[in-house]
Amino acid sequence: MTGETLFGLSGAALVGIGLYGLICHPGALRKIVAFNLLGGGVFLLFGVIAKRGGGALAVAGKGADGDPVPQALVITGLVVAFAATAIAIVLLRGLGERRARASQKGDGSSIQPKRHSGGG
Amino acid sequence: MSLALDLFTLVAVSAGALFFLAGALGLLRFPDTLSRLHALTKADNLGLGLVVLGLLPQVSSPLGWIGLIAVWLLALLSGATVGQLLAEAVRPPDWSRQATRSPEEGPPRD
Amino acid sequence: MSEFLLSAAVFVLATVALGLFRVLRGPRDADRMLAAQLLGTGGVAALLLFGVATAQSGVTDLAVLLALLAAFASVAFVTGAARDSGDPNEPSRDEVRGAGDDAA
Amino acid sequence: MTSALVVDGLLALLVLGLALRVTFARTDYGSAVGFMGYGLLLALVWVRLAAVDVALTEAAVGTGLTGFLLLGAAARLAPGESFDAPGAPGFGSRILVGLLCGVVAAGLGAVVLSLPDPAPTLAPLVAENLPPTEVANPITGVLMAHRAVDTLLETVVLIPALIGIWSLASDSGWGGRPGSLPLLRSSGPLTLLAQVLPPFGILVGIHLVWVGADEPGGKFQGAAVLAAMWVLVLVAGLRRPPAVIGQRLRLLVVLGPLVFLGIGIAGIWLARAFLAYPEGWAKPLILTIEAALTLSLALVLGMILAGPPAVDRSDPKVGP
Repeated sequence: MTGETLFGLSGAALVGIGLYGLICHPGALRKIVAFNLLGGGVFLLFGVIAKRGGGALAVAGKGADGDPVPQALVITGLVVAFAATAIAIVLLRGLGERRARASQKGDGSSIQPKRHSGGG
Repeated sequence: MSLALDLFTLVAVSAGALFFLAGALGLLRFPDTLSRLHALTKADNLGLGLVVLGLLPQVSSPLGWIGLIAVWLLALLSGATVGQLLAEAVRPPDWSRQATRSPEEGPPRD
Repeated sequence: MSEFLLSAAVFVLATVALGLFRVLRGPRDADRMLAAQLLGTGGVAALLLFGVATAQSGVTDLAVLLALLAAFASVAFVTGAARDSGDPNEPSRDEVRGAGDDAA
Repeated sequence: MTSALVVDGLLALLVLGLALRVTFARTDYGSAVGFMGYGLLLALVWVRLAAVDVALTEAAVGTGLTGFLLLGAAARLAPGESFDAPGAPGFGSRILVGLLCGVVAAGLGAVVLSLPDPAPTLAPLVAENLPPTEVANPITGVLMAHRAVDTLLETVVLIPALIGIWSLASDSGWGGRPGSLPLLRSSGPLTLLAQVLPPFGILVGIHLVWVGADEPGGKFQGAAVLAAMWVLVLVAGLRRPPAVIGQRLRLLVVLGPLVFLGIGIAGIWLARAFLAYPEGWAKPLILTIEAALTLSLALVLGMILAGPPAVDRSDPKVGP
């Protein structure tokens, strides 16, 4: 058992955990979090493959001893995941505001505190 | 000389690790949020500081020293201000009147 | 020497894991954040320890970055904690999340 | 090397434990806090996997910025439904989903255990073709020279994200200043932090971009740090986010991709291919692109955190 295998198995388990949360959790924010957990697992699998493919660069001299192509892909993936998460959260907040406004219109005894329209 | 430096590293890093242990135990065992905050700042400032101090002889480049010291200074700065902010946030509004009673007020949040 | 530094990293990580039980127990959100904060500093310490032990380049940069972001994250937390402690302007402190929503 | 393996094992256990905690936390807030810890540990795992570049990105973008968004959302949204809420899957179907997810994880685990040996790799190719790019960090070489089209698209993808967020503004709010950032009651410590930390942060950000050519670091990491510092200043109320209608803001947002595209198109004549660099000019051109991109990326990331424009309600409260 090497460190890489250990992290590879953790990555596989993280994918399972994230998938479970994504499917089973009714809360939308939690689904977003689970999506990020799942992404972390996938990136970790990539990282293990990159580490196993390394070595040649270490021989060549400078730099990290991993395959830089998957690593560069993971960096790209992290940024794209952030963009997706940001949009999802803005959508979610817009939805929450709409809902609060609707329930305030419907009956005054809403449990939502005074929530501002528009920006918040 | 190098033996003495290694010994210095050994002692300082061990002391730092002990402060981390103390911080974690305090976080677990102390009864209320503010005293837990107190325990945490010990691990933050002293634990990390001693570890950094101990690692200095093991790094040869001056740039490495600057980096290590910068880590500690940043941790000190953010630890101090964040401790204030957190304490302000968890302090009940009528803190001065409650100070004689147990600060852990209200039902558990969760 | 590197063997000792690695064991020290293990020790620090283990104590941080111990502190993480506070995340489970709470009871307040602030307690959870304290545990995350301990994880932050402990993580930085462990990172420095095994970074120096394996002589990896760029590890101090990462540690500086983490120390910076720890402060940033705590500020993000305090925005949420404002509702935990109750804003004096709000009618009741038990009134659901979102009470810290002033001045959005 | 046994204690190295112990470090790895402990890290893996902590990551898995926190992932479980994040999934099963009762409150959204606890989940978000757990997620930040998870990201931090993942960054340590990346260091153990000899990918410090990825560790920096994970810490800055995956943990810092995403965590900020999640914490902000968890603090303001109504409490999300817990597992027991109506509409949640029943016990039986949860077991079933759990089993199926276990099968997926086990399948991936089996793949990990049966990876070919020796591993297929592009590393020798990269190492061979690194000298013409004149940068010593192989990842920067891949991002900026070998797979430059990908990198162009990836920087451009953040701009549609920003446009998407802006277009979710309410009609009355359009054109105004972003209004999603939490604004704290001004307090001494916060002001101090927002005044003292950003100079260090800007230094660290520029340092990360600069060393990115030869050592771990790069534009995304640097830009994320710059954006975090900017947002810190905004949250403390020392400055206000710019109105999205502003011409200067929009120009700066597209500056980086424009420079990248311009140099790439110029490459068609100067180096006979789109996004190719003329011989001997690779490094200065890469540095120019990185500098322009860093500025734009920092701005875009900061504006993404600041959210859609809103009606300016906070006027009397803001101000230094």
